[in-house]
Order: sequence, then structure tokens, then C-alpha cells
Amino acid sequence: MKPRVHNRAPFRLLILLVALTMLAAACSSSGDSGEGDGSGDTTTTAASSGGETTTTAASGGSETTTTAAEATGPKVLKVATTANITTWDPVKSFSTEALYLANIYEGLLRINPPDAAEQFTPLLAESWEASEDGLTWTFNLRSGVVFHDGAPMDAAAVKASIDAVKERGGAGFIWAPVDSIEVVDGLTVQFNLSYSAPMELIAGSTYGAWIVSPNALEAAAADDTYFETGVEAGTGPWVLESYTPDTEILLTQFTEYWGGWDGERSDKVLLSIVPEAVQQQQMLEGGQVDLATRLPLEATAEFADRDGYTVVNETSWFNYLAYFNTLRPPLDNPKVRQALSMAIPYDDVIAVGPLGLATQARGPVPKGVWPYSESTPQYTQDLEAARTLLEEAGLADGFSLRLTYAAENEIEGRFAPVLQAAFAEIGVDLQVEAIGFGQQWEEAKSDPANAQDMFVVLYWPTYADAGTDNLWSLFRSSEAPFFNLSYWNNPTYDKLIDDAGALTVTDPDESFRLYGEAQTLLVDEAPGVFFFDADAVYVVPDHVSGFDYNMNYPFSLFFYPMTAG
Amino acid sequence: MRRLEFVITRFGSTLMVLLGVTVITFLLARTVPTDPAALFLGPRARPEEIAKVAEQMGLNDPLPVQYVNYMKELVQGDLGNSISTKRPVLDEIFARLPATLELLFAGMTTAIIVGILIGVFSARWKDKPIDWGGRALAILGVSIPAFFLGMLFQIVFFRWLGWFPLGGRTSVDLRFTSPITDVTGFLVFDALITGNWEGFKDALWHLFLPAMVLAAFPAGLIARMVRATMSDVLSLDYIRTARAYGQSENLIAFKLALKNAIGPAIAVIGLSFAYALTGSFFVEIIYTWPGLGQLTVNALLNLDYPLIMGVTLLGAIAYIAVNFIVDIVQAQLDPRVSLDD
Amino acid sequence: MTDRVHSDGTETDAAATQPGSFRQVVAVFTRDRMATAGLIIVILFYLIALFAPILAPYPDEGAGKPNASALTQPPSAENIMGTDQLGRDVLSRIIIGARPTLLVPLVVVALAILVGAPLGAIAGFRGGWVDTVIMRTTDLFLSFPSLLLAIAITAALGRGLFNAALALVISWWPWYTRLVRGVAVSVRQSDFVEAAEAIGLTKMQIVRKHILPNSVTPIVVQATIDLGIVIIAMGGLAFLGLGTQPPSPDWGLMISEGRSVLLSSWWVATFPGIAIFIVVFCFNVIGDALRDVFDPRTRR
Amino acid sequence: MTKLLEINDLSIEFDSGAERNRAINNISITVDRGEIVGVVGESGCGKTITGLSVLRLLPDTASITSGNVRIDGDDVLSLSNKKLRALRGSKVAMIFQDPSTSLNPVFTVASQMRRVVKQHRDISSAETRRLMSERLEAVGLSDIDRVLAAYPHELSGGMKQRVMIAMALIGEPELLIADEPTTALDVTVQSQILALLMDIRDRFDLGIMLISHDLGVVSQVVDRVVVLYAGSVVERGPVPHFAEPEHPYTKGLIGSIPKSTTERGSLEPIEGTVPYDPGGIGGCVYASRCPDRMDVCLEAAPSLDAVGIGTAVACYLVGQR
Repeated sequence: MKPRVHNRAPFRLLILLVALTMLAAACSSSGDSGEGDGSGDTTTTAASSGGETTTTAASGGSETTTTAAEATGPKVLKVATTANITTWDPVKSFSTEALYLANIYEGLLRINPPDAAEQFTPLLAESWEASEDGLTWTFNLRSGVVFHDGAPMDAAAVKASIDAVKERGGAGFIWAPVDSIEVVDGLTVQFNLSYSAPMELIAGSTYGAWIVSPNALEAAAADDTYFETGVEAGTGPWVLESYTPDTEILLTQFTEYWGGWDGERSDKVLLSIVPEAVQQQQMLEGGQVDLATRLPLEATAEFADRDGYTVVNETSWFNYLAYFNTLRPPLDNPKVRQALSMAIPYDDVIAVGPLGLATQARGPVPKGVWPYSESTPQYTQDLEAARTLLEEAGLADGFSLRLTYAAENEIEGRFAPVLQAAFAEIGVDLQVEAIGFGQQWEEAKSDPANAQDMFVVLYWPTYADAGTDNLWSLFRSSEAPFFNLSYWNNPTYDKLIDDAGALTVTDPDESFRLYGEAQTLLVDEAPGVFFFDADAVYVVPDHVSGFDYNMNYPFSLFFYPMTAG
Repeated sequence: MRRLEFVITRFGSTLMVLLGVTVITFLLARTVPTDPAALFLGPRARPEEIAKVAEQMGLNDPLPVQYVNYMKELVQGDLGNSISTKRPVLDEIFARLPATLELLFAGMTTAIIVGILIGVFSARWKDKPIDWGGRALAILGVSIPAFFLGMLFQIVFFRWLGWFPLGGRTSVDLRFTSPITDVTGFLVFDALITGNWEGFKDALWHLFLPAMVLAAFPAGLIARMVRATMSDVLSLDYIRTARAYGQSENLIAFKLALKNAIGPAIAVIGLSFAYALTGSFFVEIIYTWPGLGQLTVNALLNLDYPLIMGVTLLGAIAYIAVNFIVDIVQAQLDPRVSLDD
Repeated sequence: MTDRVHSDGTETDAAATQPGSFRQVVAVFTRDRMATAGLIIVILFYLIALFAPILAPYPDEGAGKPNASALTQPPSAENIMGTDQLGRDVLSRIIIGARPTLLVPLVVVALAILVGAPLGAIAGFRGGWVDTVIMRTTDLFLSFPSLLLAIAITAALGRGLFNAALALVISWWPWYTRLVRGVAVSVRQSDFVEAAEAIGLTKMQIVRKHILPNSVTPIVVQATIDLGIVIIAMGGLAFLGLGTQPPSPDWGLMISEGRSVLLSSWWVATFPGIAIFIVVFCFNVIGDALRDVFDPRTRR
Repeated sequence: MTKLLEINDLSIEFDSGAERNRAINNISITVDRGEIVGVVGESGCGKTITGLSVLRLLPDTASITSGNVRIDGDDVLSLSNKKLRALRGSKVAMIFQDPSTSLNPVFTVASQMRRVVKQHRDISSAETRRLMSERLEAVGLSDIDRVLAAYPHELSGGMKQRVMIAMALIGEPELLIADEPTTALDVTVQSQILALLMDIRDRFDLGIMLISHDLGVVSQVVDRVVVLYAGSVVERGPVPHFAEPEHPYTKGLIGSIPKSTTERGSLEPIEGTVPYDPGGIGGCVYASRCPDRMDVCLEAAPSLDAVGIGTAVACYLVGQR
């Protein structure tokens, strides 16, 4: 676990010093005569030996003349993204890198958007079936698929990948129902479950369901940092050609991709990591990129009115909510929590936060995701009722609360002041504090008794089942808090959720009813505030074809069908 | 021999200061309110894992022991690992360093040239309109925060005039049309020496605004200093001698007096560098320049304190080094300077 | 040489600075019209900061209350500087934001002087190991770029206005220690301290009666210039998210917030930027005028 | 025939913001070829200003309100800048009081001399070198190569002044203005430099205006003396005249000079100081300090009246005799 620096480092520290020295010398001398060539040379050479992670430019590109490259150069799809790589390890991955990994790796199947004719698209599995009791699932794998490292994709690889995720994966919990995985034959794999669960949804998860080359898994088991420099071993259409941390990722066609490369396809995908929305806007407008994943909210409205752009606006899995710290007075009193929920002007929150591009949430289950129910109640602003409730709780004189939100989330930063102003109306003084999400979570998890009173979080289900994820992860009680950071403990709710979960496959209707009951109870008890489900908004220039947002993969765009004409 | 002695003594005291600097960064790193081990493992860690890592990181040792260990690792070039990326801090810093150095180099060179020119013109035409203009420019430079000037330039030169790009180091297309071969990490320079004209233009075009913004504050400082020292020098006897022997005012200002004035004025270059270094943080954010500044700002967001302290330490080292060099350059410029400090 | 360069990059030769009376400071403003104008503007801004809640057209919005019905509106009769992304009146935000932006740096510089000046006086007057210890410590702090040190300290202490201000005090006091030490050393060597010792004044009395009064003018000159720099530094910390926390207003923070709508709604970031520029410019003009008079190096 | 240098009725005022002070008041001085003229007076009496005015080197705050300065008949004050620069260092050269501040510390002797050559002569670098060596030898320096390569601070005071004189000789001047050239030097070096001035006067047929506060020193080398007090000429005449000076100021000046024959304690400094704004005084400029002051002295300034051949004194006492 202990991180190591490889042993060239002291040498490099020396070089850094030399480089800085030279820089300074060059600066000083240039003040004298404006000459600095000789020293500039040394400086830059020294400095560059530090930048070892910068992979060299497009292979062969530098040999050909520029004009030729322009004429016959590769067809490149250029995308500006904000997504950082927290890890290249597909087993551990549980974050924004899903955007890239989803194009490099594949799972057994993919879940289609709600409006599609078929519910699933088979990927590495050609077909699958479940036993009557939902406890045994058999997947028949596609033949002739190879990993990017040349290894064949087979049942053993599937078993190894999922076992690895179960053991050390970031999203390993999704496989919790799986008791054992059996390699039936080379291309048949069987999952034995300890309780019934919708295995298609799990196998189609955004996280923790990628099938990885056994060679890489072995290497990674031996060396923790195996993947970190930008190594991959998937079966997907794209191979990672180069990676410059925090700067860019270049994907290139995997020529042996089982899906083939017929039809209009891009040769390469260049992903520029551009954290700034304004910058992405400029690049999109200037034609430097074909697609931008994050634009200033204000700008999307402008794009909708302009020729040459289509604004894709779809419901998404992004559910904004805030936990109340139910361990501590006065928030241990449900009346206070209800009063606060009633004090919020939800329309204003939506108008200011996501600029209207959202719908008020019904509990923590995003619209369009199982087991979302239109019958789950919602709060509406009623200051009178809120004040009355506070009076009943003996808190008519008000109190103060501390709210934290993720500094990196622009939308939260925008609506937090709306909450502050609204709470002031009922005499509650709300301190809002922007901190890094990691810090925020750390604070809530490590010391519940002293944690923030309110914790704004953007949550989305790990796979297309908000019952086993959102409802369970966010509010079911547990000993060590993980994501249930309201620390709410309601046995009735716990039982409803557990029962509903077990019936998902075998009796979906009953499961839905029980989930519904749980959601109503949840909203009524208000261990959290449920703000809105944000829309996924993309501005797609007309010259880009094949763009298709799949709400089941909220962080991923699939570049295989996309071209920039 | 005395010159060498001077350098050695000066170097010795510099080393002492460096040692003190490490104490400060070490203590700051230990002041961080959250548990470093928990922070390192991230939110998903189990308590027993955290305890194990805390043990491995030596967090249970007494502070002096921790400091000694910190120093042991430091001299091996180990500044610890970044919390957010898990990669060695030094690797992260080196990956970003060339971009920042290129920006600093361009900014400081511009600042020094422009600053000296403004200062000399101001002093040469003291109390004339040129002087008023020069002084106004100098005060302007030190009065506009880099983070505002950067945005102002974006509005004017990108939005209104369309002359320069909004940010970034190169156009995205460049890597396909005429990729710059990495030689030194200074893109403008690399493109030039590899004869990549398109790449050179593109990189320079992107470098221009950030470098100008970065240069503003140091240029103002240098201009004010040069004006002051030049004014002093211009009133001295030997300048009158030069006049008495028919030397032209321009020769006097730009050569005879400047060589005298530049020594004391150079003292401010170390300080300008300090401002440019922190200024580069803001410039990098505003112009999405992929350098140390962006790295640090992300680190601030994630409370990635090994990275923050690494950057702080290197910043201090750079500053100390620059001051060291400034002292020596000053000594070189002025034959009279006695070197026994 | 480097030792004498000050935090604003000018050389104030403390030892040679005349111990000027406050009357001389006043005289500067009666003579120099630019400085007078600067002073008036600065005072005006501070008055605005003091009476902010009364002056702001929309005090609630200024303090952070969003207005969902008027998001990012361009300047108009109701909002002469437009509104920001949360629909808040930019002018009101600037006026309310003048408090943390202008008053906190005042406190920061005052505290830096309060900490730094006595230490400098003691170091310069006592000499010996006391001097060595104090000045080595000073050197240590000064070997960091000040703002970088402030950033690191704030990162360690945690973000927020208080911590940011504290970090700036920690980064800035050594400048005053160095300044006052210079004065102290020159005063110690002067005759009247000998005389004072002869008539039996204690060292503390000498420090209080001779060294500190003689330091007032250089400190005033330096503080004027430093105020501009500290305002920029505070703004920088706020811009980085380390200073004032939203939704409280602060000019640096407002500029930072305005960045995401820079291209479509320039007014959100531009007006606070102009405000910060004007104040700092005025401080620099005043500082320059004072230095011209009190610093013999640049005096004609 | 026109004189080499003619200063006629020159008045100079200083403008220090609020007030204007007349520093030089209608003075006239001439210097001819082959002649050394001493300009003598206390510090602050306007000697240096007079010297500088010849080359129009006055500071920006000074302005000439009347009179003219002619070199070989040409009016210096109306010369174009270009012609003025051509004049400086060639026809008229100047050496200054303190050789250690008058040479640029960061350039070598060779570099500073070469620049003067370049300014006035179009000759090859080898010839330049030869010329520089020749002049340095002419001022009595040896080890020429070392001197040329040296920075000013590496030379002694006397050597520096010799270098200054050599530099002055480069442009083959006809007039040399020497402003207190020996004041900053040791006594032994002083006389060497003075001897050198006489020597070069003879060899180059120079006219020299020697400015000094020390009448005793001056009288050893000059042909004529002009005594300045508070911006006015109070007495002038050939050296022998000053064995018995007539103006009370000149007498005082001699009284305050230490001589080898003077006994200890018999030095008599002149009481008081030079008035700040002599132009604003109605009567005799010296009246405030004069031991022989009369009522008339305060009413109107005495005129500078001839008392002999080439001799003139501005004092009412002289008229009464």
C-alpha cells in the first residue's frame, strides 16, 4: 500500500534545481542584453526530462509533411470533456473515467435507453437466461473476441474479471447477490446467486462490470500501480493510444474489434480534458472540438436558438438531494426536517441551480429509473406550515445549521444561497460552505456526531436499479456509514427495502408496491431533502452524427457510432 | 578567490534557509485538519486500512521523528504521493513544470524588457509627458490583479477582437496537422528548433496573452525600480562628465547610466519572480494553461496537501535560487561590489 | 542588495528614511493633486464599505439572496451594473462586498505591523542573539513568495475569510520586522539614544520613545503600498475559493464567479474587477507620492 | 582679436518650485589661449555654476537670464544641441573636482576614453588606442595597458585625475575648464596635478579656467585671478596684484588660507555664510559679513571699477582711497 517513488527521483530533483537556476540566469541576462539562447536551451532540455508522462505525438504524424497530413490525415472525432482519470484500473474504477473506459472496455451487455425497442444490446454475451427462481443466470459469450493485448475473451476471463471486482472493485457491491461464478465451458459462464437479483441490470452496470484481459488482471494483482500509467486491456472498439494526465487522451481504432469497422466511423477520438465550461464553449464555437461535455448553463440556452446546433435535453440519473444529520438536535426531530423541506422554494431552486433544466425530484429515485413512482409525494413551499411545525417543535426562535456542498459542482453552488435565503424566512440561519467533495464525504463519514448538519449530494445509481442502490445506499441503516449519511435508522423502512429488493426479479409488482411504500415513508420522515432530477443537456453540432445519449450510462458517451462529417 | 568565497558563504546560508523552509512546509502539512491517511485512502476506506496506512506513513511517530523521515525521503526526491492521483508528487510536478516554466520564462522576459524600457524612458524624460505615461503604466501594472486582467484580455482580445484564443497551450487540431515534437517541453521553442512553423505560430499565439498578463505586475515593479535608480544615477557626477564630453542623452540613458542603474534594479527581479510565480497560478486557471497552477488549484480543492506542500516547497526553492542568482549577477555587473556581503 | 527590497519591490532604505512628522504626511497631500485625488477615492470606498447596508440598492441580494426572476440580466435602470447568475444585483454585491474586500486587508496590515514592528524594534535594538534569532526567522518566512505561503497556510488551516486573513498576517509580518529593524539599528547608533541611556532610560523606554516613533513614517509609507498588495492577495485567495465563502460577496470571489459567464455576460466579472483595480491604483498613487517625499532614494 | 572664452554679463537664476534665486549676477570673465585664469571663491559662491555654464551643463532648474558666453566668438548659449555636443569635449573640455565620482565606475578607462574619441574623431581602433596611450603618457602615467584595462576604483585618486586630464586632451581642446581639480586629492598629489596643468598649457597652448576655493593654490599656477563672491565678481587682476588684495572679502579669503608660515591659531575664518539669494540683495553682496561695512554698502552695490591695468575691485573703500 505504501506508495513508492521510483529511484530516478533524486536525480530529477537536481535537474529541477538546475532548470530553475538556468531559468533565472536566463531571465537576468536577458535583462542585460536580451540574449538568452544558450541558457534557454539547457533549461528546456533539463525541464523536459521531468515530463516523462507526456506521451509522444500521434505516431508517424511528425514524419509526414503538414499539408499531406491534413489531406490524408485520420478522421478524428474531437471531444472536450471535464472527466479526469482517477484510475485507469477498470476493476477499481468508480468515477468520471467511465467516459473513457466505456469506450475501451465492454461488459456482457448494454442496457438500452427507455424508448428503445429492445431492452438490452448484447455485447460480449450473445444471449443469457435466468432460472425460474432467479437464482441461476447463464450467459453465452460471443466467440472470436480478443482483448487488445491479444488474449482471447472467454468464460475464464469473465469469471476472473468479476471476481476481481467483487474482491477489490470500487463498485464491487453490485455483485453482492452473486455467490459463485462457474465456467461451464469456454464460452458459457454461470452465475449462482444467493438471492434473486436482476443480473442483466447488474451486468450492464456503468461501473464494475467491465471484462478485462486475464493477463492484465494478474499483473495488477501483483502490482498495485500496474494500470496507473495508462495501460488498458479491454475488448472495446477503441485502444488507448496516448494519455497526457489532465490534458488529453487519444483513442484509436482497435482493428480487430468484433463489431468491425464498416460504415462511417472515426479513425481516432481525441479527448481534451478541459475543466472549464467557458473554455469548452469557446472550443465548440471555434470548431476546435466537435462535441463538448460541459458548457456553461447560460450558454446552452443560446445554442438552442442558433442554427447548426441541436440541443439534446433528456432526463438523466442525476438526482440532487441533501442529507439532514438526523443524529443531532434539532434535526433528530422529523417535524424540523419536514419544516425545512417545506421552506424550500423548489421552483426557484430549479430556476437558479440548473437554470430550469430539471424536474422536481420524487424522493431519491431519479425519474425513469426503477422503481420510480409518480405516486411518491413531493413537498411544496409552504412557509406558514413550516413555521407552525417549528413552533410545535419548540423552535419558533430559530436555530442555525451548517450546510456543505461540493465546491466542484457549479449547480450546487448556485442553489445553495436559495436555501439560505429560504431558511432565513423561517428563522433558520444557514451557513453554507463549499468544500471538495472528497473532504465533504470524509467529514460526514468519519465523525457523524460532529459532521455538517446538511450535506448536499449529487447521486446517481451505479446501475439501472435505484431500489438496490439509491434507496438502499442512501437511507438504509448500517453500522458504519458509507453513503447513508443522514444516519437515519428506521427499521420499517429497512424491512420494506430488503423485502422489495428480494422480489425484484420474481415478483416485480409486489416489489414495486413495497418500494413505493418505502419512498412515501422516506419523504414523509424526511431524513433528507429531495431537490430535483437534472436533465442531461448536450449541444450537438449538426456535422456530428451518431450521437445518442443513453441515460443508463450517465457518464459515458459511446464514440463507436459517432463521426464528425 | 573572494568571489568564490562569497558564492560559497552565500550558498551555505541558502542551505540553512532551505532547511528552515522544509520545517515550515512539514509543519503545515501536519496542520492539515483531516487525517492524512484517511484522506489518502479516500472515502471508501475501512478504518483498519486507515490505521494500517497511518502506521506505514509514520503518522504515529513523534513529530521530530516524522520530520527526520520526511527529510530522508525529501533528499531522495520523495515528496510523497498525491492524494487524488496517487502518483508521486514529484512526477505530477514534473509533468506540469515545463508548461509553467515556459509561461514564467515568457512572462519574466517580457516583464524585464518592458519594465526596463519603461523605467529608462521615464527617467530619461523625467517629469515630461513620457515620464507621466511611463509611471501611469507602471502603477497600472501593479494595480490590476492578474485574475482580472486575464479575463479583461479574454473579453477584449478573444470576444471582441478575435485576435487571440481564449486559452490552452495549442489548438486541439495541432497534434494532427503539425504536431510539435517534444524536445524541451517549451512548445514554442521546440517548434522553432524542429522547424515546425505552424506549430510555432500556434504555440506562440496561445502563449501571448497569458504571458502578457503574467508580465504586467513584475513589469510594473521593475519599471518603478529602474526609474528610481536611473533617476539617481542620472544626477551623478560621471553622467555630467559624459555630457561634458559630448555624449548624447540617449547613449547616456540607455547605456552609460543603465549599466549602473541595472545592478540595484535587478534586486527587484527576485521579488518580481515571486509575484510572477503566484501570478502564474491565476493566469493558468484563467487561460486553462496545463501547468503547476492548475495542478495546485485542483489540489486545493481536494485538500491534496502533499501536492500543495510540494509546490510550496519548490516555489520557495525556486525563489531562493532566483535570489541567489540575482545576487551573483548583481555582483558580476558592478565591478565595485564588494563580495564579502 | 536584495535584503532591502520591499514587498512592493521598491527599496526603502529604512536607516536613511527621515523620521518625518505626521504633518509632513499631510503636506504631501496638499502638494500632490494626484495623491489627493487617490486619497479621496480611497476614503470614499471605505465610507461605502462602512455604510454598505444603507447604500446598497438591494442589500439582501448583496448579501447573497438569489433572485430567480432576474438571472444574468445586463445593466439596466434597475440594476445599473446588471445581475449575476443568481439574479443578484452586481452593484449591491460590490457595495456589500467592499467590507471583506477592503476592511479585512486593513486589519491584516494592522496586525502584521503589530506583530512585525515590535519584533523589529527589539531585534534592531537588542542586537546579539535576539537579533539573530528574530532576523533568521524573518528571513525564513521571506524566502517564500508571500502569496504562495499564504495559500499553503490557508490550505492547511482550512478555507474561509478568517483563515485567509490569518495566513496573510503570517506571511506579511516579516516585512515590517525588517523595516523597523533598519530604523532601530540607525537610531541605536545615533547620539540621542546614547544620551537617553546616559540619563537612565530603560531599553524598553528607549524602544518606545525613540525607535517606534521614528518608525512611524516608514511604516505608514509601507502600509499604504502594502494595502494595495494585500487587497489583491485577499482577492486572489477568494478567487481560488480560499477566502470569503459564497454566497457572501467579495470582489475576488465575484470575479471568480463571473468567469463562467464571461463570454455571454461580461458585466458580472468586469465591475468588481474595475472596483478592485481603482482602489489598488489609488493606494499605489498615494504610496508613490509618500515614498517620493520620505524616501531619500527617490527624492530629487 | 576675439578672446578664446568670453563670459559677458552673465546672470543665472535657479527655479526651485516656489521661488527663484539669482545665483550668478552679471559676471564677466575672459580667458585667452595660453593663459590660466583662476576663478576663486568660497563654496556656494557660483564658481562651479559659472564653469558649467560655459558648456551649458547647468541643471534643468537653472536658467540664464542675461548675458552670453562666447567661445572664439561663437555664442554657446544659442548653439544647436548637435553643435553643442560637437563643442563639448573637443574645443572645450572639462575636468571635475572629485575624479572618483566623475568617472563611470562600471566601465574601464579604455572604454570611457574610447567613447570620447568616437564622439569627436573618425579614426581606426588602432589609432584610437595609440592616441589614448599617447595622452595617458602625456599626463605622466606609466603602465598604460594596466591603466586602460582598469576600472576607476582600481586607480588612485591622482591617477584618476590624470586619466580625466588625458581624457580632456583627447579632443585636442583649446579651452580647459578645471573645476577644483585638486580639492579631493592629497597635498602632494595636488601640486603634481597643478604642475601637470601648467605643463599641458605650455604644450598644447591651452586656455585654462581653473576654479578653486583656494587662492593660495591658484596663485601658484594662474596668470590672472577672478574672485567671485555670492555670484558677483568682487575683484580681479593679475596674480601679483593679489599679494596686496583690496577687497575685504579677498583679504579674508587670504587670511583663512593656511600657509607654512602661518602660526598655529592665527587662521581667521570669515564669519557668517554666503547669502542664499544674492540677487535679492540691494546693496553690496558682502555687506552682511564685511568687517568694514559702511551705511552705503547696504544701499547700493558698488560697481566693479578698474583700479589698475587689468585690475578691478567692487568696493566703496577702494574708491575712497
